[in-house]
Amino acid sequence: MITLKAYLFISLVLFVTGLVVMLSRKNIIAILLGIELILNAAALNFVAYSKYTAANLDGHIFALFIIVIAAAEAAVGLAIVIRFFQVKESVHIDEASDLREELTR
Amino acid sequence: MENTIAGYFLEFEPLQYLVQNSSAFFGFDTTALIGFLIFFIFGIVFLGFLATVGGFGTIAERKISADLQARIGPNRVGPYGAFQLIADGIKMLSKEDIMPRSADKFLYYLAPFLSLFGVVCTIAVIPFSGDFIMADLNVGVFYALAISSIVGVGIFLGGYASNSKWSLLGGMRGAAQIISYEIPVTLCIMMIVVLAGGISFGTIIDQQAGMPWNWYIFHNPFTFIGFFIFFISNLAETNRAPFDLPEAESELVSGYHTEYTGIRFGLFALAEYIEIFVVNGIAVSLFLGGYHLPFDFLEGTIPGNLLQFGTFFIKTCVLYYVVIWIRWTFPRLRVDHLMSLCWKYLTPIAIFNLVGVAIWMVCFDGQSMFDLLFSGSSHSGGGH
Amino acid sequence: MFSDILFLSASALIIGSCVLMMWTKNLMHSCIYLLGVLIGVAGLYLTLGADFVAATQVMVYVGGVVILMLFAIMLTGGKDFQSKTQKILGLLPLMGSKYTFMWGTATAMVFGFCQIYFFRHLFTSLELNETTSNQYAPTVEKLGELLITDHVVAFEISSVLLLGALVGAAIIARPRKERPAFLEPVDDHHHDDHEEDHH
Amino acid sequence: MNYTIATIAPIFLLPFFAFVINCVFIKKIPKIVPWISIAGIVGAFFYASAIFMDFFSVYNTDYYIHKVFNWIDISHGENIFKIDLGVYIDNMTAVMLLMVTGVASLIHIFSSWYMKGDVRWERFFLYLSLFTSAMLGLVLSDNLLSVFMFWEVMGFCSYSLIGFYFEKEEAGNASLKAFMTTRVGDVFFLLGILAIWSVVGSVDFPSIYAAIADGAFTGKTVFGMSLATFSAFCIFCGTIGKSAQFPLQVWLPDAMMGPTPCSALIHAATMVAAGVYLSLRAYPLIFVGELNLFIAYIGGITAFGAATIAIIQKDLKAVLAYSTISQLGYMVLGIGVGSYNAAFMHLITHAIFKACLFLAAGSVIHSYHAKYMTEMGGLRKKLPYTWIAMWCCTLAIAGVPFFSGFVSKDRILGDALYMMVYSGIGAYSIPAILGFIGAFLTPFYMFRMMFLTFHGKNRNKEKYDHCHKEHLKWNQNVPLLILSVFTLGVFFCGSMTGQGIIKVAHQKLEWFKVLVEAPVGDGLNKFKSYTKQGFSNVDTRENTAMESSLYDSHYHTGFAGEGFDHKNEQAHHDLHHAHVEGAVASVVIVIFSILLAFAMYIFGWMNPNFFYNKLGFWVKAIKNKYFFDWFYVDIVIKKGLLRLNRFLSWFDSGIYDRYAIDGWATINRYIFKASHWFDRVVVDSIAVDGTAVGTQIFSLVTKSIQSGYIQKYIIALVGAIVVISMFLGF
Repeated sequence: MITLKAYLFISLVLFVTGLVVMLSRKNIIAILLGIELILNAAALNFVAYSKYTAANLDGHIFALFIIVIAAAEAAVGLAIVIRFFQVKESVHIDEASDLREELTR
Repeated sequence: MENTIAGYFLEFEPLQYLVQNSSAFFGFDTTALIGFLIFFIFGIVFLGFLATVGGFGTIAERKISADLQARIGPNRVGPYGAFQLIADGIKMLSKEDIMPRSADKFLYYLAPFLSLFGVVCTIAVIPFSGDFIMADLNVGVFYALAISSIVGVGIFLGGYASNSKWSLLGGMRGAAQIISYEIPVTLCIMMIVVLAGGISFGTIIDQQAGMPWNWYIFHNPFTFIGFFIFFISNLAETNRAPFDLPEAESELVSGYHTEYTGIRFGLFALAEYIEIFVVNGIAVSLFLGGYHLPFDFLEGTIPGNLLQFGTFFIKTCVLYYVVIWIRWTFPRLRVDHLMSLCWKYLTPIAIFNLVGVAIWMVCFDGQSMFDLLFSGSSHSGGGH
Repeated sequence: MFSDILFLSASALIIGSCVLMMWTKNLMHSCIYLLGVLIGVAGLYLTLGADFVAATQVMVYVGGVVILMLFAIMLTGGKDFQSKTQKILGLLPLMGSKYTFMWGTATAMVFGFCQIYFFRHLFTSLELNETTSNQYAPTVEKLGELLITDHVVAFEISSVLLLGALVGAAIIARPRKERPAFLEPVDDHHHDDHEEDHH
Repeated sequence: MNYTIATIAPIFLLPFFAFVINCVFIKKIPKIVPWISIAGIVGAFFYASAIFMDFFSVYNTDYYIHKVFNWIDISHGENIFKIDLGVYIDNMTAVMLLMVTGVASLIHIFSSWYMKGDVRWERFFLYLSLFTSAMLGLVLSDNLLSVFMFWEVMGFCSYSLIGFYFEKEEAGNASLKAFMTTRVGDVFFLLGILAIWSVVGSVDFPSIYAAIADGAFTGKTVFGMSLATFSAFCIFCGTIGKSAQFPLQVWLPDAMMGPTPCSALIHAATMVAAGVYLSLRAYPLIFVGELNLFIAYIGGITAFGAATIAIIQKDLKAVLAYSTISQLGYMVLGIGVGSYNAAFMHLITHAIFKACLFLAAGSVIHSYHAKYMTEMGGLRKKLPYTWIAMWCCTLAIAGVPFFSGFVSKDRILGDALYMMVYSGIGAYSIPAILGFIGAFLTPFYMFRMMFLTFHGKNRNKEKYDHCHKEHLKWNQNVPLLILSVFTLGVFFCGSMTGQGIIKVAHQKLEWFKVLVEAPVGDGLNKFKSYTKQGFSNVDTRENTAMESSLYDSHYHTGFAGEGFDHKNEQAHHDLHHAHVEGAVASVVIVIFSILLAFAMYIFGWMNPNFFYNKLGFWVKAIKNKYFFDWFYVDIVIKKGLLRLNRFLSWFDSGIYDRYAIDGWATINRYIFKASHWFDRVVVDSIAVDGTAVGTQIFSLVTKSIQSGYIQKYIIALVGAIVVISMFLGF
């Protein structure tokens, strides 16, 4: 039978994949993709725990709100990316460092 | 399992016998396995049926357009050209499969299948008759809405992967259009959900049983307006004229499937024609009483199911005819007009309808106009 | 049995798509693999009996987020880049190489090991009711009730959040030639005009 | 009748809404402003009529409505601080509401004729609406605090309306004088409220009555006098200020600078009557505080003194102003001698006939374009309707039998006579005698006014010819005629004298005496068991069945001093005697007074100037209004207050500024020098700069962490998660 640990394993795979995508890519949109993966991992955990440990549907509610927030985050994030692209003509993540002090070293 | 077609067929004796024997043989309960098999078989059958429907859609398009333009149309293959679809299918399969050199191979191959996948998956929840429904999910309407949005991804990818400017423009237009017009569609469906008190197709259709004045389109003025908004938005979602901007022949050659040939083009075309059938089926289920016959004639028996299937099919085909009729009657819209129609007219009206229906539910306790006019009717539309 | 098949296929889809997502160099492909992941997660929700959440997942992600992502990738070129400052993240791999995969696997192993090792007490102390896991019940009505009773504040706030995101995204992404008005230096001439209008 | 907020509140709110709407429209659509005001007050009149009809149909002294809502509640545990606002309507309030709304409606209607085309005439209606709403709010109020608030709003409206023609310097001065003079009384009034609060813990009337009935005031003293006396005195000082009693009567004659309708409404019918109304509300307190004699003296002196001044006035409105002061003095005298009912009846009757008189005077002044009686004469041919109305009111105020003024005033005089002769308290004789002399003077100056204005020969031919003949007009003289109808005594009393020389059989004609009962003795005890009701509740106080003996048992509610055991046969008998004698005496006095007036001004048997010249000093005193203005301005303010101010100013600049403040400044300067050095050397160079340098060094170390590379932050985040999970896991 499928146990809770199986879901947690899948969730861990999702999380780590998201982490790797976020860390290794230099495109801002790719980082947003990674964030989506991490959010999915969290939502999956919620639903799985809701089924296996609790008798209520609060985990489902949390998953729904995570989806809502992910949608809002994606919309605003991508809008920012497109604006960023209009200004900088690039979506390289290291370009987004205007507020940093210029390092002389 | 209970609300699915597998559950219906598992009640037959031979299959139960098979289940018992195989369980004894394998050593575990094989009910699910047999159900899965039944699903599989029915999936294949349905795919064939849908391909036929889509094929006949192309024939119908050509014959009806010919009729409207006082021509004859295809008339060589079979009686009245009825087998033209077979000839077309053979032609498409035997054509050379061309791919542009600079195209993105993976996406280019994937796009038509995604498009068809979104359409075919929707069929699972369409109720053809009282017992003939693949799966009466308790989130049926929602599921149909969700899974049909994959079509938009397919169209967009098709446009992008071809690496051609016509395709790209068509794909972008298609995706934008589908995303936008999903909003009025969803709001209209919300209206029906508010009336019926559930989002399963079974619940919604059972509320409309009986005479035509129990249909939700005649329930109150808001649903009457809502049906037309739903219908118009569906035209746009399926990229049909006058909203066929993604494949506008005069501007974009052929839109997102410009570069496709052979069976890949065929899959796109098939997806479009099946989608028209599917959304019309949803419209029939939500607004026009679905499969229900007056007086629940012969309900529950196999002849009754066939009659119900016929009812559903005829209603859907009437709407199909209207869709084709519109295509050959109205001119195409401009892109900005298309968007302003959606955001400035259909969406506000749909929101107004939704609020209106909610107020109607509160004020008249869910009774329809006919219940109010001829009080004492046995059917009240309230799902509370 | 049925849900086992579904679980296995969905897990295979997820893991495969995850690996490919890390592996591929093309962002567009990566986004399509993300689509596979999301559909797989929806399948997992189905095995968990969360039909409404699964439908919402497909609706929101596939119908909205992924298409948005595809649009954005297309509008911004869809290339991935190399790190400009090798010195800062010199140890991290470049995209699309074998190193990516290796690094991903290594990170996954380290991180997973950490998590599993440190939380093992929690696993053993949990009271799991895995015996009732095959009882499916419709969740839509209950979810609806919960949303307008216990979680109504969060529900309303999320509606405000979505409205804000909608307006904000529309305003942020709007193409502008000039700098925004509030960034303009204060112009004395403007003041004079204003006063003249008053008189 | 079920009383809810919707049946009571419109009485106050309709004029108030009229005011608010007018505030909006006054600049844009000034034409509709008067009509909105009139609509507001007429609407309030209908609501008030409904309430009055309900009370009249119930016909029970015990019937009242008290509904409250919580305004402030900052109670915390044992410490209770709670203020309720509410509505208290008993029979007196119902009558008062009907009178105020009715008179105000007619005055509004009259104003639409009188003020038309005047400068700022829309603003006049604005003030009028605000004033009316405040007056109605005061009448409806159930507690002294809201009474005080509305009282002040009325004071403001009075101030604005007196100074309505602020281009004239006298008008501005008069408004300031009115405002400042009444303020003296208001301060005492506020003190009185606080004193009552300190005992009762609440300021609504039923609670105060209940507390008095429980004897809460006994034994408490303040400043060496009884607390009841003190608080009653303070409340009564409010009355002195507002009702222009001696010694604060100086503002009312000057208040005639305002437009005549406002004089009719504010300075004759309602605002000045509000002072008497307050004293009536506080009557149990006055009774407990044994302030009756003092009040009787104040009333008697005012009634007599104002009447004497009125005799020689040339200005038409001034005569009416002094007669108003005089009549208010009668009301206060009535309170002093314990005739509660009669005082209130005089308030109502006086409001009606004095409003009518003022309106008639306004009609004359506006038609004739003159305000001095020396220029008038023979106007009855030009202004016939005004003439009729004014005669009715004159007969009423003069105390001619069958008119309302006779009924009410005579009962006050009868009670005064009783207190003088039969009660055995000799001190009451002076107010009583002053009251009777005033009753002699009143017909004389009123008839003089009428003769000079309407009869005899005209004394200014040019203006006389210029004056048009009067026609019946709905907003000019119809209100006057309506008001003059109600000067008939039959509306108020079945018998035409105080205690019934001529009795009418029908019981309900005695309604006024029966319904308004003084809250002393048994009438006070009923408040012991009262309950407040919220506005949402239905009125639950059911009335006990009206007993057939009600007429007899309450017949003598106007009896002087309920405390004097009115069940005593002897006292009852004496009272009858006193009233009969008083009635006979006052009729005789009135006849002589009228004859004197006829002799002087119609037949010319006696020359007024003869007397004028003979009584040298007395006339000089009267001419200078008994030197009150001179006393207040020259003695109190110029010699007293100004000198005090000058001394204080000298003290402030010479002593306080020079030594205290400048000295302190010098000390500070040295301290500042020291601290400046400390600041520069220690704080700046060591602490501040040192911190800055330290921060700089620290930031050089730490800023390399903030690299601006997002992924580096993510790595740090993941590392943190791992560390935290390590802590969580172990």
